[in-house]
Amino acid sequence: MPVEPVYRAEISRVSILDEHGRFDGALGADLIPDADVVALYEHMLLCRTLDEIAFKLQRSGRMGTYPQNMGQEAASLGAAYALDRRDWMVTCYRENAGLFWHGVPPELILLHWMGDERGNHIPADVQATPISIPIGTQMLHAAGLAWAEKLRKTGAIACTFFGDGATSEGDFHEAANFAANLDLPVIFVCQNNGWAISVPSRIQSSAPTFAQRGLAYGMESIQVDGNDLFAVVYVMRDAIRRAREQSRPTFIEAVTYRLRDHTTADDARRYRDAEELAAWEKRDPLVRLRGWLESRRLWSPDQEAAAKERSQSEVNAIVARAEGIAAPAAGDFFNHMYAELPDELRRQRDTMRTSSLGQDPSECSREPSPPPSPAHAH
Amino acid sequence: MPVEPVYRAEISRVSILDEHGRFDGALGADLIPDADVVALYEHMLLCRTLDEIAFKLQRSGRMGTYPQNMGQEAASLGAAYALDRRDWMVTCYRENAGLFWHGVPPELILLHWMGDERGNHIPADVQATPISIPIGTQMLHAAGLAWAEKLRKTGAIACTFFGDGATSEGDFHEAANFAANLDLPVIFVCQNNGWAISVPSRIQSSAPTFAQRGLAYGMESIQVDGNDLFAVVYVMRDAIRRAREQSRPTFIEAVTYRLRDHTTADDARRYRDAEELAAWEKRDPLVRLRGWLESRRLWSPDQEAAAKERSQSEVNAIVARAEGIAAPAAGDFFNHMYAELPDELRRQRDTMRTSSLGQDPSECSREPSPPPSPAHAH
Amino acid sequence: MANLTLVQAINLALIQEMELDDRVVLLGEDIGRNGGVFRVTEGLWQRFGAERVVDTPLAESGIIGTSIGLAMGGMRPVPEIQFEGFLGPAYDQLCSHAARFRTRTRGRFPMPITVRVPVGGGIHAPELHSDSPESIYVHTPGIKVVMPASPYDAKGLLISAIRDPDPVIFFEPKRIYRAFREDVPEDEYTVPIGKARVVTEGDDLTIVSWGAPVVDCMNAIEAGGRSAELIDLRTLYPFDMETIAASVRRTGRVVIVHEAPRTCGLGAEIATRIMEECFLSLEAPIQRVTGFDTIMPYYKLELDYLPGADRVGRAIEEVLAY
Amino acid sequence: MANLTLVQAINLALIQEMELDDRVVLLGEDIGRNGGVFRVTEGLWQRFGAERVVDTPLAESGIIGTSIGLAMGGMRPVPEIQFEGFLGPAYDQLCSHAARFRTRTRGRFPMPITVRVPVGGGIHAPELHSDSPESIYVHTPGIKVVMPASPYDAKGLLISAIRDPDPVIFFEPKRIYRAFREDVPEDEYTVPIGKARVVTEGDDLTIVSWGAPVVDCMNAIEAGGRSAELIDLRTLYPFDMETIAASVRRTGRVVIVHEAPRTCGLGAEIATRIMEECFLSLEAPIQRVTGFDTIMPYYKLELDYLPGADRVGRAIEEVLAY
Ligand SMILES: Cc1ncc(C[n+]2csc(CCOP(=O)(O)OP(=O)(O)O)c2C)c(N)n1
Ligand SMILES: Cc1ncc(C[n+]2csc(CCOP(=O)(O)OP(=O)(O)O)c2C)c(N)n1
Ligand SMILES: [Mg+2]
Ligand SMILES: [Mg+2]
Repeated sequence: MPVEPVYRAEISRVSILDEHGRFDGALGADLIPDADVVALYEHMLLCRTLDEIAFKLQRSGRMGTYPQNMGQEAASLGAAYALDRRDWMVTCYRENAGLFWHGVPPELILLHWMGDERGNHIPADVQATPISIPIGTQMLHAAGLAWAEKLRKTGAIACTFFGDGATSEGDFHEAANFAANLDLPVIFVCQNNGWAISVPSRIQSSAPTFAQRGLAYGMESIQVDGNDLFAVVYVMRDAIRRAREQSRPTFIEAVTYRLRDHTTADDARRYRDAEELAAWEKRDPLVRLRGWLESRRLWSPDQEAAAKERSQSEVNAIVARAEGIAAPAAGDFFNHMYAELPDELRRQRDTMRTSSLGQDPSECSREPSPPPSPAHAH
Repeated sequence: MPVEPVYRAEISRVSILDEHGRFDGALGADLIPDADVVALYEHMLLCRTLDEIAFKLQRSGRMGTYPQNMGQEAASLGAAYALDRRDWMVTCYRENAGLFWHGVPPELILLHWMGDERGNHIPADVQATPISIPIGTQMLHAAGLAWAEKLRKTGAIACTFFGDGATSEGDFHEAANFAANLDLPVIFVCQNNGWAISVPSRIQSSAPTFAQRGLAYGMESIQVDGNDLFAVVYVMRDAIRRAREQSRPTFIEAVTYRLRDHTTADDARRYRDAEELAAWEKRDPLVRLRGWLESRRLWSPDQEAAAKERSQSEVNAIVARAEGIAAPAAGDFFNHMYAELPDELRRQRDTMRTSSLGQDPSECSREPSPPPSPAHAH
Repeated sequence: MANLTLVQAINLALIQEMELDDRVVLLGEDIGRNGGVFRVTEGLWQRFGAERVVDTPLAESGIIGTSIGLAMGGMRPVPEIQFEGFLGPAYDQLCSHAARFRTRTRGRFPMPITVRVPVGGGIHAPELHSDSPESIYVHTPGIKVVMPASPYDAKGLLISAIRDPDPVIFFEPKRIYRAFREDVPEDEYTVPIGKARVVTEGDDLTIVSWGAPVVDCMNAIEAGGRSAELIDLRTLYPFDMETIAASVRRTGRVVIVHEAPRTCGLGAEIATRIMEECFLSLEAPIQRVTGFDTIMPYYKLELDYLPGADRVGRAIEEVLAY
Repeated sequence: MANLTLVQAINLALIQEMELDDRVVLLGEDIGRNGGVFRVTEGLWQRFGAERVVDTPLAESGIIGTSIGLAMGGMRPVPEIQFEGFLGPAYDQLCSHAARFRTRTRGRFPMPITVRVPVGGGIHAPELHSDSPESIYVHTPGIKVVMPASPYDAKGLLISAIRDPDPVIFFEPKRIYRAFREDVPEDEYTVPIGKARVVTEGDDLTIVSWGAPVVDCMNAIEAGGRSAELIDLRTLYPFDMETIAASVRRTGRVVIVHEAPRTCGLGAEIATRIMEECFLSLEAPIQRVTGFDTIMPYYKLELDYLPGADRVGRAIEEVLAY
């Protein structure tokens, strides 16, 4: 045959609890125990409260640039819920909800945005990498982590998160390609929130879906309503099985939306239509989940009020912990450059205030400041 | 619907003249005038002769490392035949056949492998970029060239060639993504020859085809028998139409095979099975085309013998031209660093033989050596 | 004559070069409708259209790699890399390709590309948004490197860079984007690439700096009251050794100030060149006041890292006391 | 004790470290069945299997980026980059990530990665196969840079690098891969990172070099008959200033020799450090014999570019004549 089909593929989209409150019992029943849904909702509330307070901290000069997560809580949280504690979360900066659930102390994330590297000192028993600022770079680290776990036969896997914009970077491609061809147990979750700062997602991909990026690698690929916690858990479970049992990767496009500015340094009104925003406000994952809970009498206005209050005071405590960590000592950035400080660096450190040539002794601190030992998040 | 298809795709494979000599009249008739098929076959013969002689030049120390093209002549030649002279060819190093057809003087390619940059001075009226050694880097240049032609509304397009290995590089991904999302008139031709030096193509992609790489970008994508000149011309014409009329890119996987070592520095017996090689020798594009010509009485053993002799003497002349170009002057590498040589570089050049500090005048040549002015290839 | 910030001066230069030469196209992330994250390209998308002010996919290698193709195809691309930290993914296309195309093709494919990049620390930015990688590119043959320290120079140097037939990295010190204003002619003018600027004349010592630290040097001189000749290098490659050497032969004492890490920074090259060319004039070791051989810290400590006026002042006293 | 080439010494070190520590895994292009394009990993795939000697997809950023993940996951990856020119695509993962992970996580994620890279010119290779980019990485905080010039050092330094808890770029001067043999102990031993080697002792001048040019310096000294102290730096960051300064304080005259381009090369840093620390001992300007500020030419002219024994010899005479 002169023209002969040699490959066929299809991308599906999964939705369980849609924006109108319709719930698919076939897929959704018994997916998450009711008590867990309540806990997950409360966690989302906490994260949203933290998000709002972080915004205010930035505006009042108590924190640097901060990227609000609002509207995207369901995707990373659903993923974290489906993962084991032993699995790695390798994220960028819009996965607070999932990271906190996975065990990253929220005050560390605040500390990071307060301009302090100690915010990246993830506790040793939490399998997460720090927030990744340079776009598209962390997926390779996830592939390598998954590879290490495979070599060490621990059964653990890695799950990495990134935006629609990140899929344009070459490193995304290399990560997916390594994962597919070397059979690495890693899950790629793309949070397609419609925008990369001011650039709409169609500039990142003019294809009908981002999910089809995965087809290039012969990878199992799927699109999911990223504002639907149930659907996210559903596709994650499938991907986790594939990773753990077959050591094969999965690409998940979670369709969601950034309800706020890109960061506190941005003004989205310069480039985004009010109608688009309004349409997505109706798809808010919190509102949706609350509706589901209420319709099942698992949640009441009183509970809501109480939970909000709890969130508020919990976040206040988190902020207090973050702000309570004393500033690092002058010259602390010399420490941890290497396992052992080379002589020349020691000289630079010890004379940083007194001499450009370095013949003089220093007034600066010589010892590394210890990482903060934060209380755990949940 | 909770699980709903949102995208479907299919990759086809095109073959017109297959390895058993079967010819598909529906697609193949009137595709290439008989006289052109003869000319194309003779051109392939010339290229293969040059390839063999280049190998010998390397073995006898008259040339540096050289990558033989043998077995892959049809893909780049079919593409070049379908392109206009105004279109750009942006290649790596296994596209001699196409480059020579497009107008690149063969002695320049030899000069390049003889360790002389002047082999990259493509004549001003030839739309080709020099051989690209660093893998995967040239496709972005092709995308940019296509973009420039689009901005300048010339109607010209770009066609870029690369190997199966090259599709693993992040730059491939970025080039394809720019082309798809910015609507650039560029054609991506992947010569999947089964190997990247010693690494089999399944390490580059574990998917059933390389063609499906293009699906990631929503790009028209197709697989073709790369040893079938007719089929290559067929898919190229389609891609050229899409580029010129719709300013849309196409991804073409040309399935072929490297019949020799990766380069003269390689020994493929270390990693390749003899049976695999034997199977592919039967699919040799030259043998196949000659069979077709003979079956149509367009070619005879006498013509073959005469053409071989012509090739031989033509290649001898090419080699003589390449070897006849005097070595560049000492220090020639300073020239062309910038449009105007900065003072410090002038000082380095003028004292390169006499002084490490550069206070002394030089014995070195000061003027740039002119590029060779070679006779054209066809 | 208008009283402009550095950002405004660059914006004006871009407008004027785009008006003058329709081969000039801008490409980058968020430079279109949004006018750039620092608003450097504010209004240009509206004025010149989406064909000439192009929001690209989020891919720095792609931005530089397609700029190479655009240049080969007869355009004069002016790509923006959003922060100097994101030159990293573009390193290969910039240093192995843009820098080499002219010479590897013996002049057949010149590369008239101007890569605009905000650079340096001091604005409380997140990680990889505050580095000073200029020495890397100074060490890379085939590229010119420019860094203005004033609005006037920014406009004139950017116009020179865009017109230059070779690739230029145009570093924009973000700390002083809006720090002060200066009279900038409305007409087009050029400041030549390769020429330093003597900011203040003086007899006791020579200070060489570039970018935002030039302002720190001015403050240190004012505070210390010494007669210092301050040279703003402006072009980092090829740099103006003539002006430096003439000054050092007169003063015999030198302080070099830069934000980049010390080891193998451009300060080392300048110091070595001074030693090579003014050996007998030197009355004291040359002092370097620089960033340290550490990662630029997160912002709580960034002022510790940056060579501020204090450290410059101490170096001046040290070199004079020798 | 075996009489080995540099390639063989490296091969032996890899075998021994892999035997000793099963966290050590090799990854790269063509390193498996084929044993590497220079045959450095010859026999290892057969010996340790495809799980520990891994042919990766053709993607350098992927090789370094996954090495970072492997290191975080408790392994000790030893990636190979096939030629120094292909460090370019890996630049960002190497310099913005591997180099920074320890410090940005305050020690939580150390990066015990050893990146093996053949380096330098002189083997008639095609473009981007003959460069000397070491200064770029010396300037990049958070990385250690090592370059042996002899089989003995190659084995001992590679073992140190693999055991080092920080990222090390291990440059292998390909020109001398098989140029000569040396007695190399069969047992494991380490050569410390950060310590130079005094190759020949001497009184009239100090020569500092590293990698393949060390051999050119030896030839120049032999030909010229001067009493030169030749220091093979071996570790380029952090480099052994103590040994250099001690020698220069005795000789007062210095020649520095490297293949990399001159401007902002490591030679500049060493010269500046000598001036800072031995100012009063210096009796002549320090001479640099280096590659030029040009693209490394194609091979017809590569010997013009490389600092051969002739140029070193002339510099010796020049610095002594001053
Ligand atoms: C390599 C790199 N290039 C550019 C930037 C600047 N930048 C920060 S966020 C961003 C957009 C990211 O978009 P996306 O990946 O969709 O994530 P989102 O912010 O929408 O969650 C850009 C361009 C960066 N941080 N890193
Ligand atoms: C960026 C880069 N990495 C590595 C190499 C070394 N190298 C040269 S050719 C080659 C294999 C290329 O394979 P492929 O793209 O399939 O092309 P083929 O040689 O099979 O035509 C490699 C790894 C290179 N030239 N450039
Ligand atoms: Mg986004
Ligand atoms: Mg191949």
